[in-house]
Amino acid sequence: MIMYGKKVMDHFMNPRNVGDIKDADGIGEVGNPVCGDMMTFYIKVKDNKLDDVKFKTFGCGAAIAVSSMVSEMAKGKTLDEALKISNKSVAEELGGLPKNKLHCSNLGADALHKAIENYQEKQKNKK
Amino acid sequence: MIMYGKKVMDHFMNPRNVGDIKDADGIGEVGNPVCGDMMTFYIKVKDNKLDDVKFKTFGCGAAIAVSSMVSEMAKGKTLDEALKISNKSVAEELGGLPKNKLHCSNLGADALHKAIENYQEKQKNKK
Amino acid sequence: MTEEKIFFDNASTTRVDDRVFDYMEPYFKINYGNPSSLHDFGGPPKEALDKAREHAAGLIGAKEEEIYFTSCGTESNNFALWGLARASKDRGNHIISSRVEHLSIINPLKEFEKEGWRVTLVPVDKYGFVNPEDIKKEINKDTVLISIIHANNEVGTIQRIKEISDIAKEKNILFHSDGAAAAGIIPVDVNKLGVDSYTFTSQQMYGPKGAAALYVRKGVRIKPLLLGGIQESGRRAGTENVPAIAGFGKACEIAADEMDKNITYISKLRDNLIEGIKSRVKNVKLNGHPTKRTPGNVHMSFEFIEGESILLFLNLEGIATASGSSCASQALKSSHVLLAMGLPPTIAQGSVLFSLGKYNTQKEVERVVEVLPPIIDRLRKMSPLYKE
Amino acid sequence: MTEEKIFFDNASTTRVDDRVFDYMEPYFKINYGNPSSLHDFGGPPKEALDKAREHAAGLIGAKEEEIYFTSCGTESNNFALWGLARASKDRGNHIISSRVEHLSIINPLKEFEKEGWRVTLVPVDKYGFVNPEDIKKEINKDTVLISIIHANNEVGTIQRIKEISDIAKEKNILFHSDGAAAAGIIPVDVNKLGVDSYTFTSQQMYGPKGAAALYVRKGVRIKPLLLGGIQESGRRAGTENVPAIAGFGKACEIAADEMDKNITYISKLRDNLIEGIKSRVKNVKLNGHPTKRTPGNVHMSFEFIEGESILLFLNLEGIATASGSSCASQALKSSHVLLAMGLPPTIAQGSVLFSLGKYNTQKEVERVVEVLPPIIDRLRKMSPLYKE
Ligand SMILES: Cc1ncc(COP(=O)(O)O)c(C=O)c1O
Ligand SMILES: Cc1ncc(COP(=O)(O)O)c(C=O)c1O
Repeated sequence: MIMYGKKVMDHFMNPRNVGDIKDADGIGEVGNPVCGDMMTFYIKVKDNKLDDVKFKTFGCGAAIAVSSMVSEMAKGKTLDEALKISNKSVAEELGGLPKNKLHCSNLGADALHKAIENYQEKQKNKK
Repeated sequence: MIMYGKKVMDHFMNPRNVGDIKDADGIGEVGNPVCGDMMTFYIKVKDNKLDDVKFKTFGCGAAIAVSSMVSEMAKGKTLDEALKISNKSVAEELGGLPKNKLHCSNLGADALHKAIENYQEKQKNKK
Repeated sequence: MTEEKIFFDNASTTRVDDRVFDYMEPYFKINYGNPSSLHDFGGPPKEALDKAREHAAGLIGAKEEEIYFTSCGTESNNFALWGLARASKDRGNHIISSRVEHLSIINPLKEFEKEGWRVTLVPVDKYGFVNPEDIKKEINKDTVLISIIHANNEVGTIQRIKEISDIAKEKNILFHSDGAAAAGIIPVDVNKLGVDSYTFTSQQMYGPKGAAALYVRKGVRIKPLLLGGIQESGRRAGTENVPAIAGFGKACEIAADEMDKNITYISKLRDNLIEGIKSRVKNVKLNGHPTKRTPGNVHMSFEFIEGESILLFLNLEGIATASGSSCASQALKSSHVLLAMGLPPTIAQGSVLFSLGKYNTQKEVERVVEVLPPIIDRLRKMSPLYKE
Repeated sequence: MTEEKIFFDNASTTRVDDRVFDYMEPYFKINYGNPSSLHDFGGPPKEALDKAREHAAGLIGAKEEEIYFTSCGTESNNFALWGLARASKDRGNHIISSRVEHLSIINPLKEFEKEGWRVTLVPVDKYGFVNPEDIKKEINKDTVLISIIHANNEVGTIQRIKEISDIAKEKNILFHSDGAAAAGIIPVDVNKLGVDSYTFTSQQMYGPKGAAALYVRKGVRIKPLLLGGIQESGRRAGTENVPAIAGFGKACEIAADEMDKNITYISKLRDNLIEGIKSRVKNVKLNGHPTKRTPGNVHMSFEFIEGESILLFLNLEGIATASGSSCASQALKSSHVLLAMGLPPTIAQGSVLFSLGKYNTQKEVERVVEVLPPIIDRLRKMSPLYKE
């Protein structure tokens, strides 16, 4: 049986911040359906802070819970703080993940970081 | 479980003609304890007939039952008739033997035949 | 959970039939002897083995002395491959099998390759069928063994075993078939199938875990896998698992008796489930062949979403299913069967296997048909691949 | 039969403990799921496996992740030999074992020889002891594996495993011990014994048939014997026999808890039986070591007569025993253990093994002591070897 903890199950059953942002300031996409999981993160940035974070995820229970947790952890943080969200901290916040699902926590943090980088890239190009 | 039939068990539990004959006319011994079974048959001959037959057996249930059956079959028969007692007929008379015990029926007939031959040998030497 | 739990995962294992359990129960504490013993305690266990052998043979049209009991389907398959191949290694070193075999065939074959054997896995079509002609093409003078699964445990496809065995026979090549997902479920006659050996297992037919069998045609040379005492005529050493084998025998007897009834009943449930889902959910696909499939197999792909998350939501509703998605597999690999059938990765990832059995009911089918659409909907709304 | 039957054949298998049976029962019809399943039906079986692993490890002082469940002692032994030897074959091709191993060691080793391995079976003394020095002498640069039985299943001799494992360790050679007749019966600590792998089995300790284990020390490389799915961390494929493994775990727990009590109780019965027989029957011999033997083992030879016929007469009295005579063996060979100990053939042929267990009583011992002398007498009177 899959050994997801209570917190993982909560985020899986009631994921926070699901959806997309039409006029997102940054978009980050990782994974692909071939390897099982795919996540897209959308961010709105205001005063160097993550004003809004949304995601869409194709994947297993852990992937969905991780996405939800990452979005919640990121919201309101400065970009620098958000970039420090690590897969380890995500797994910890979720109260742990089964060993063979730990890679999912990588994906979540990566997708967020990609979205931030995408935003920063755009800002650079604007200048 | 050992699958001895009713008749085998009867001869094993109540073997006929156990013992030796002090002044036997012929003695036949086959087998040895190394291979598991050993039988000695003793005969008394009168008017070319087996007047008395006795045996001693070291061996398994089948070996004891076979010895008993052979002695019973032989008693009263002429020497020629007795020599015709075959392992097959012994097994049949016993209502069959488990496959891996069939060799025991060989031993019984062989021991009897040896006793008869021993008698015949002696007779020859007397002449 | 308020509602009764629904077990739609009969392909992974089955509930033990009450009659089977009652039959095996005395062999734990009363008739617990060792069947090899010469004393009376050896009697009832020995008789139980004989009876089980009779029923196991009866189920597949074999003779009793052609049945060797093992501990599981995996052991039977390993035994067949190693035993037949090693007994034939003076004749060649080539084995043919398919891409849709169970791992208990695929993984030993990988080991064979490491030991110098050559292995060819023939492809399958989109329904999962092996084309007998493909096998014929691969045969060469070194081919000593062909192994093809009878009914597929994932998508339920039933192979044309007879056509393949005809080819094997013509070329004088041994032919094994893995019938773990077939025997007890669909009619099996090893003589009509023309196989030299055949795997079947208790836990797929309402018998206990821990017992299975390998049929080996009389006269076929096979080396034992487990060596030791001379149990099972010296072909499978080890104290026999008497209660499980007794239960397996009983399960075989019941399966044979009630085969037609079960097939009719379960097929109807299956068709209702397929229709029910199709009528309520868009972008679904039935995997495997529309008709040439085992009675209880409903293997469906739900586009744009991933199987484990469907399975989890169904589980929250008390409904037990399986999935061929990589996330749902302990090895984190998509089902090799689905990939061999050419399913695009997203479709393979979105698959759910509902496997029905004789203890399932129409009410359960209806409940699943009702509960499933909102789950699919919810997950699709979350998916980056889905556009409304 | 009027009297209660007496089971003095606990070395061949044991009655399942009531507590064990009650514990395993729910896994047939209620918690029947497959432990690999992701849904809730997979939960209780998975937990049962975890718990069983904990107790199995606990019984022999191992860590949980060092326990691999198998189907029987024979499988564990075959797994250990093939798995360890094949994983080490780049280092050499020589195996050392002894002449008093169980057939599930001896017969695989014969197969090893056919495959090009060299096998040395060291001799034993009259008590059945392997001399560690004999092993040391046989070690050469190609030696990769030593396998020595812990407690002998026929004569009960307990080997000096620690001394042997010290030698193996010094020479960096893998060391397996077959503990099927030891674990659960005498205290076992794999770390104190210093073994790299260790076989133990359920049906010898009041657990069900169909479950056993191989302990493999962490870090030791071993190849799987059964390949397929990744059950048992990929080292033993096949759907787990959950009820049997659960019962095995319970049996291990009980055995550990009640070890001291059982040893005291059973040893007393054993000694009373030995004394009783010796005082009533002449020309008997206790085989094996007078004190370094397993608590329930009474292996005696009755001169001038043959074991199967003694066994049969005892059976007619409702008393179940075993014999090392060739007639009593299905292969029609005298026990290789007795011959290795140098017993003259007549003595080996006249042997009877009374193996006592926790369900036996002093009353049963007394009954056997009473019933046996006339049987021996009767058979001796029938024997051509006996002179009064
Ligand atoms: C010492 C020993 N090793 C191995 C075995 C083999 O066990 P099984 O027959 O359960 O496979 C036995 C059987 O009783 C045994 O006594
Ligand atoms: C087709 C097929 N073959 C082999 C097996 C292996 O059986 P087991 O896991 O009982 O060893 C299975 C298992 O379910 C199967 O479905």
